[in-house]
Amino acid sequence: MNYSYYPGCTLKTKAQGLEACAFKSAQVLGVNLVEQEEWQCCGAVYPLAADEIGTKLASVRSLVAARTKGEKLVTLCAACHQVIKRVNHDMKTKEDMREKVNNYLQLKEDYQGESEVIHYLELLRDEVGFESLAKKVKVSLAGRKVAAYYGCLLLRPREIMDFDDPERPTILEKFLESLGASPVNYPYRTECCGGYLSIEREEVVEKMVNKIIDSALQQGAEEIVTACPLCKYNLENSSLCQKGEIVVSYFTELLAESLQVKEG
Amino acid sequence: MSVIASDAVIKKEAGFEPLIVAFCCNWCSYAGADLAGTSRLNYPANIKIIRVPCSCRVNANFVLRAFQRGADGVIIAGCHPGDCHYMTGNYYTRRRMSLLKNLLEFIGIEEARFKIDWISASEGNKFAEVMNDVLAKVHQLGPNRKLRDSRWRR
Amino acid sequence: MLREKITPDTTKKEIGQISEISDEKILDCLQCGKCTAGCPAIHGMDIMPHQVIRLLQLGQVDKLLASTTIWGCAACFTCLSRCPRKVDLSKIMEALRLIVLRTKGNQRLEIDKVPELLAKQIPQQAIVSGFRKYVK
Amino acid sequence: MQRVGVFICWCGTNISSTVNIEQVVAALENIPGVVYIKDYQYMCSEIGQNLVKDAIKEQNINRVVVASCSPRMHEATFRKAAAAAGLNPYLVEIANIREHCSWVHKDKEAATQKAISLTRAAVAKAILNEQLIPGEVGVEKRALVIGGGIAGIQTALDIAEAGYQVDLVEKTPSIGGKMAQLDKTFPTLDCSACILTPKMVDLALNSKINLYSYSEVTEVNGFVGNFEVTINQKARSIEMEKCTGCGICLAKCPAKKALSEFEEGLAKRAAIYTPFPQAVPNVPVIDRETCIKFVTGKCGLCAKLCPTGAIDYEQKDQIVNQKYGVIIVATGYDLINLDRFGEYQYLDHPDIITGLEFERLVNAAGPTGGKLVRPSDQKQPKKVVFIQCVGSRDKSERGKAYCSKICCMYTAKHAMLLRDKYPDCEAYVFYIDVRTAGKGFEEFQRRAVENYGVNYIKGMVGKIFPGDNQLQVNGVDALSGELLQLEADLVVLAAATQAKPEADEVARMLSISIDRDRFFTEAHPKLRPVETHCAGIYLAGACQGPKDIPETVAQASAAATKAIGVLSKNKLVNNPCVAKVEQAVCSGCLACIKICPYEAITEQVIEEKTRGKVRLRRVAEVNETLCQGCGGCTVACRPGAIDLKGFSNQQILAEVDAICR
Amino acid sequence: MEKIREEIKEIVRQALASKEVDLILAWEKGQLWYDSYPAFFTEEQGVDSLVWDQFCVNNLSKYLLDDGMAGQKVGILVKGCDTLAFNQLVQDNRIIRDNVVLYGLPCSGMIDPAKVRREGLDRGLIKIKKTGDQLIFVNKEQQIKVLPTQVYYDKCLTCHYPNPVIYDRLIGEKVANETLATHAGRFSAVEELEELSTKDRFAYWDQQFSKCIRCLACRNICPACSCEQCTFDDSELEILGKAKENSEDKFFHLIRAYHVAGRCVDCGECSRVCPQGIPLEKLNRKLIKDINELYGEYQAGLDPSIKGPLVTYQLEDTDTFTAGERGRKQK
Repeated sequence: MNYSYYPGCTLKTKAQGLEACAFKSAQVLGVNLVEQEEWQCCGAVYPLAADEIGTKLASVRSLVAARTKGEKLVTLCAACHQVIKRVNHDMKTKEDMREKVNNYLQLKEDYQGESEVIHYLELLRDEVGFESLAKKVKVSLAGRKVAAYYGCLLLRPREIMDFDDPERPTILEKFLESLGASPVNYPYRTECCGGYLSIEREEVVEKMVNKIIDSALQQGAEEIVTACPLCKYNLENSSLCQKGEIVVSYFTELLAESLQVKEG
Repeated sequence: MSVIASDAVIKKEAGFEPLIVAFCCNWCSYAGADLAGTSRLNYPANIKIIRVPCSCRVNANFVLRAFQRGADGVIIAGCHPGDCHYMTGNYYTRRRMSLLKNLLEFIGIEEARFKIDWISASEGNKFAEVMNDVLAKVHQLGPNRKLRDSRWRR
Repeated sequence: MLREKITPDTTKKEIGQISEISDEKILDCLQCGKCTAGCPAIHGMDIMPHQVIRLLQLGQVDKLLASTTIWGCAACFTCLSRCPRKVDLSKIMEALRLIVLRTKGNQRLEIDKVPELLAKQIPQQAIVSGFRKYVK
Repeated sequence: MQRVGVFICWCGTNISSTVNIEQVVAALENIPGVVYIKDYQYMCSEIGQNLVKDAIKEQNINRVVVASCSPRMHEATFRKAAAAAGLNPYLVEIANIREHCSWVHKDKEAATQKAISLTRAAVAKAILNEQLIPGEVGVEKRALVIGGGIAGIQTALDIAEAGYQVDLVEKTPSIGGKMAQLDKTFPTLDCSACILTPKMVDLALNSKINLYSYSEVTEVNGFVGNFEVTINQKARSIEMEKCTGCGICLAKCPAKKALSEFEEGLAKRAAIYTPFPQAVPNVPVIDRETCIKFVTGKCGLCAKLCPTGAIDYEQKDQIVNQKYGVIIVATGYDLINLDRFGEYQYLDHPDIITGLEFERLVNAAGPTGGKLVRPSDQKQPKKVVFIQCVGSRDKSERGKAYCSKICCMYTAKHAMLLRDKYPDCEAYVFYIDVRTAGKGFEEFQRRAVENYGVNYIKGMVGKIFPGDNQLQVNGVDALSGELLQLEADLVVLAAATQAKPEADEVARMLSISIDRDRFFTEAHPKLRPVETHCAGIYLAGACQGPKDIPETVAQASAAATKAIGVLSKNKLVNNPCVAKVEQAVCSGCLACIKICPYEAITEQVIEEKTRGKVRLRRVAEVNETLCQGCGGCTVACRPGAIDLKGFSNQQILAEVDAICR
Repeated sequence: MEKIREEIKEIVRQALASKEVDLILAWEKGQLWYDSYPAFFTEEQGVDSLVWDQFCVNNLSKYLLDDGMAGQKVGILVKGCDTLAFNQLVQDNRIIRDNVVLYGLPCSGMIDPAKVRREGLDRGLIKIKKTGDQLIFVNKEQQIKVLPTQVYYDKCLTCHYPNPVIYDRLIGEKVANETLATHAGRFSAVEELEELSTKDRFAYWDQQFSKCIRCLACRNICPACSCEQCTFDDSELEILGKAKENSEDKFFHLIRAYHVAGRCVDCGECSRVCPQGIPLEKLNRKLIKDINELYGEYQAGLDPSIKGPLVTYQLEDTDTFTAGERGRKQK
C-alpha cells in the first residue's frame, strides 16, 4: 500500500537516523512510503493564535497533495505530526479559517480536511498491526529494558490528536513488546521535556529532563526511546545522560535493529 | 433593564405601525412573556400574543392567515429543544417551521417577517429582546403587502 | 490598592485582544490550580499559570507582559488536557507573547545567534520553533 | 345564541394607570355578541368574582371574558367562579392585559388599543368555546416503586403506612442500595447500617409491601391510575420459599474468585452469594457466570449441602404482569468511571481509591474489619490525601459539568473519621470550593478543620507519581501560590456522581424526560420537584440529580405523599382540553399516531356506507385519559380531522382575525 | 413496446379469466394520436383496446381510491413513478396493499405532445417508432429521427426511478437507470430561484400564482393529496375563500405544497396537468431539497415502512431560524 510521506526539516539534517531506519523497516513490512514531491517546513510549532493563517499554509499544501494522490499522509517527526494534524483539524472544523485559506490558495476544489494524517507509529499499529510486526522480527530485543518516552506532541490535545490516552498511553509499550523488549512503565513518560525552551532556558529544561530520566532509571530502564528529535536532543543534553547513565534512541532505530535492516 | 433601546429605532415615522402576531406556547414562552411583564421589561405594543398549548399546535394556516389579514410579522415561540412540556412537541415544530420559513423565503417573503425562537419561562429578558428585534426589522421592511388580502383593511 | 472595578477600563483593549487572538474564555476558569499543579515547566515561571488567568480576569495585563512565565511555557498542553473547564492556557500564553512580539522592536531571538545554536547540535526543529515563538 | 359578558379588571392601578379602561369599555360595546360589560378595581377579589357570578345568573350571559392578569395567574379562579354560578368553567376566557400589556408598555394610547385588541380576541375565541366536561377514570390502588435504595425503601414504607399495596422492584439481589455500603453518615456520624437496616427489616415484614428483588421492570404501558407493568424476575437459582438463609452454601462454595460488588471489588465473594450479611431478602443468588456448575456442568456442591433443597439450577426468569395506579422512580446513581483520569493513576495503583471504597475500608463489617490499611501492602497509612471534584464541575469530555453535591461533606467525614481513629495519620484535602449548604453541614466541615486538624488546601492535584513506597502527589495551594509535593500512603478520590447508565432506557419506557446529564427531569424545578411531566409518575432520590441522604429521604416521602394523593382517589379527573377526531373526515393516514408522545391515539376500523356499499375504514381515535393536549397531532393532520378542544383551529383563527382587525 | 403491449394484453386476459383479479386498471387509446387515457377492464374480451405506448403518462394509482373499488381485487399497470405514488398511498393507509396486484412496467420516458407540436412533428403523423436510443416520427412523406430528450416530458428527463420499485409481476426488461440520470439536476431550477434576490423571487412567484384559476387539477391528480375531505373544502373552517384574489392564490399553493411536504414523490403530475402552466414542481422540489439537506436524504414512496421526515425528528436536528445553527446554506 502507498502512503504519502512528509519528512520535515529535522529528519533531513540532525535526525537522519530516525528517517533512514523508518524507511528501511517500512520496506521490510511491505509499506511503501513515498516522499512528497514538494514539501515545505511545517513551522515546527502549531500556531496557537486564532488569527494566524499564513503559518498554516505549508501544512495545507501537503495535505492537499495527499488528497490529490488519495493517500494517507504519514509523518515521523512528532512536531510535524502535531502541526499537520492540528491544521487539518482546523480545516475540517473552523469554517472561518477554511474560507480564508481556500480563498488564498485558489485550489480547483476547496480543501476541507479530507486527508487523513497518521503518525508512523499509528501506521505500525493500525495498518501493519503489532502482531504481524512481531512475526517479522528477526532479532528479538528480549531482555532489554526500554523506557518509552512519549513527550507531548503526539498525545495532546487528546480530542484533536486522537492518538492514545494522553495520561496512560500504551502504543509505544505495545510496540516495544512486539519487538520482544521489556517496556518499563514509569510515571514521567508523558511529562514534557521542555521542548524549544532549550534555546533560551537551558536551566529549566535541565530540571525537566533529569526528572524524566531519573524516573525511568528508578524503574530499572536501561535505555530510552522516543519519536521526537527535540525530545531526544533535550534528553541527551541532560547531565544524567552526559554522565552516561542511559542512552536515548529513536523508536525506529530499535525497529530497524530488530528487523535487521540497521546498518553499522 | 435596558431592552427599551429599540424605542429609538422605531420612531413613529411615516405613520407605519407594524402589527406582529406572536404564537407563544403556554409553558415556556407565554410564561416568559409573563415574566417580561412582571419584570417590567418594555417592548412595543405592536406585538400581540396568542396563547397555544405548545409550539407544535401552530399550524402553517395560522401563520399565513395572520399575514393575509394584515400582520406585518409573525413570531412563533416555544420551549427550548429538550425542554418541551409535552416532551417532543418542539422537535416537530423545529422541522415544520424550518421548512415553512424556507418556503416563505423561497416565494419572496422577507426573512425577517417570520421569526421562530426558543424562549424559556425564565427568559423574560430574551422575550423582550426578540420582540424588539423583530419589530425593528419589520419596521425597516415596511408594511407586508405581499401576502395581504387586498380586501382586508386595518 | 483599593479596587473600584474588577476589570479596569484602561486594559479592556488588551483583554479584548487576548480573547481574540487566543479564542479562549478567561471567565470559564474556576481557579482550581490544576494547571499549575501539573505544569512541568513551572520552575521557570514567576507567575503561576492559574494566576495568569486571575490577573487577566483582573485586567492586570502589564504584569503578565513583563513576566518570565509567558516565555517559560513550553506549549506542552498538559494543562489543557487536564483542565476541568477546557481552558487552553497555551493559547492564552501565545496571545500574551504575541502582544509583546507584535510591538515593534520586541524580538527575542536574533539571527546572529543561529550559528551558535547550530554548533550546539540543537535540532532544526527547535530553531524553527524559536523563530515562531520568539520572533514576529 | 352566545351572550358574552366582559369583565375588565383595573388591578388597582396596575392596569388602569396605563390602559384607559373607559376607552376599552366603549370599544367593546360595538362588538357583536358582547351583551354585558363591567369593570372593577380587583376582579379577582370576592366582590369581583361575585360580579361575574351575578352576571351569569342575572344577565343570562353564557360566555365570560375576563380582561385581567395572566391566565396562568387567575384562570382557575374565574373558572371556579363561573362553575359556582352554574356555567361550564371552560366557557371562560382570559385576556391578559396586565403582564402582556400594561406592565410592558409605557405609551398609554398604544397600551389601550392593544388591550382592546386582546380583549376582542378573547371574545372571538370565547364565542366559539364549547362546554367541556373532564373525563373520569378509575384508580388501581397499588403503587410501584422502582429501585430499592434508601429512596425506594422510604417511599414504599410511607405508601404502605397509608394503607396501600406497594410493589418494590430492585435490580440487585438485595435492597439497601448505596447507603448500605456506607460506614457513617454526615453530619451526625450515625452508623449507616444502624439506621438503614431496621428500615430494610420493616419493609421485609410489612404485609402491604411485596418485594421483587433481583428483578427488573421491562415494560410500562397505560397512564395515571392504570399503568400496566411487566416485571422480569431473574432466575436466582434458589427457591425463595425454601431457603432459610443458613449460609452453608456460601461458606462451602468452591468458586470464590468473583469480586464482591458490595465491597467495591476490595474483597472476593463466592459464586453463590448474598451481597452482605444484612441483605433483604436474606436469600442467596447464584452468579451463573462464575458458578462452576453452570460453567463446566460439574460441582453441584451447594445443592448437595442445602438442608432444605432450595437450590434449583433449572430455574427460569419469570414474567409478572401487574397493574398500578402510580409509579415512583428511585433508581439512584453511580460514580463515574475514572478511566480517563490517568493522572490520578486510579487504574494503575491499588492505593488510589474512590470515596466509596474508602467507606468499605473503614467499615467494621468491611473487608478489613474496619482497620484502615493500604490495599497494596495492608500497612496503616501515615498520610492520606483526599482529592475533591474528580470529574465534578468539569465540562470537558471526561467529566460532568455539575457539582456532585455530596463529596465535600463525605470527604470531610472521611478525613474526620481518619483523624479520629488514627490521630498520627495526616489528612490533606484538595478542593476547588467547599460547599456545605445544609443543616449542620458547615459546622461539621469546620470541625474537621478546627478540631481534627484536617489540612484543607484550595487547589488541585496535577498528577500523582507513584514511587517505590509512596505516592508523590503534586499539587498546588492556589491561594498562597505555593507548589506542594506530598508523599502520601493513600489517596482518596471524590469521583463525580452520575446518572445510572440505564436511565435512558427507563425514561423511554416510562415516557418521562431526562436532562443533558441523563438525570430524570422533574415537572418544575421549584414548584413540582417530585413529579414528572407524566402524570402519576414521581421521582425520588439521586436519579433526579445528585443528593445526600437527608434530601433523598425528604424527596422520597414527598413522592410518597404525591402518590398517596392519587391512590386515595376513586376517580381521576383529567384535563378536558384534549384532541378529538372527526372520523368522517379522517383519512386514516395515522400521522397523528406517529407523532403522539403519549401513545394516546390508536387506530380503529369503522364501517361506513357510501353509495349503498358498506366499506371498512381505518380512522384515528383519541384516548382522552392519555392525551395531554399538546395539539401536535392537529398540525400533522392535513384535513383538520383531529382538533384540539379549547384550542380549536376555528378558535385560533378567530383570534388571529380579531387581533388583525 | 408493441411486443410488450401484446404480452401485457395476454397477462391481463389470463388474470381476468382466472379471477386472479376482479378488474384491471390500464390505459386505452383514444381518438387522437397523443390520447392514451385511463380505463378499467373487467372482461377478457374488452382487453383488445388496451394500450401501452409512450403516451401512457397517466398515473393510475389514485383510481384505487375510488369507492367502486371497495371489496374488489384490483390489478393495476404501474410505471416506476407510479409505484412511488402507490407506496405513498399505502403509507397513508389509503390502499390496502394485499387487495392490489401490481403489474410493473419499466418505462424509459413519456412523450410530451406539446413538445411534439412545438417541434412540428405532429403534422401528418402516422406513428412513432423507437429504435435504440432514438425515436422515429413517421409521416406520409418522411421519417424524422429525434432524440428522446427533445420530446420527453421534463419530468421524465429528471426521472430516477424508471423501473417500478414494487410490483407483483414485472413485464418487460428493466431499463438502465443511467440513461435518464439527470436526476441530480432536478434541483437546478430551485437553485436558480434561490440565487435571485427576494424581490425578484417574489415577482416571479407573484406572476405565476396570479395565473391560477383554482381549478384544483393539481390537487386532484396528486397521489399525496388523498384526504377524505380536503381542508380547502372545509366549509366550517373556511381557511380559503372562493374569490380570485392574489393572497388567496398564494395561500392555496403554499399550503398545498406544505401539505405534501415529506410525502411528495416528485412525480411532477401537478405541473403536468396545470392548465395555466404554473411550475408547481419547483415548490415541491424546494421542500424536498430542504428536507434532504436539513434532515437527510428522503425519497417519499420508496419504502412505506420508513417514517416520513415530518412525523419524526432527531434530537440534534438543525433548524433554519435560530442564530446559532442556521441549517440554511450560507451563501
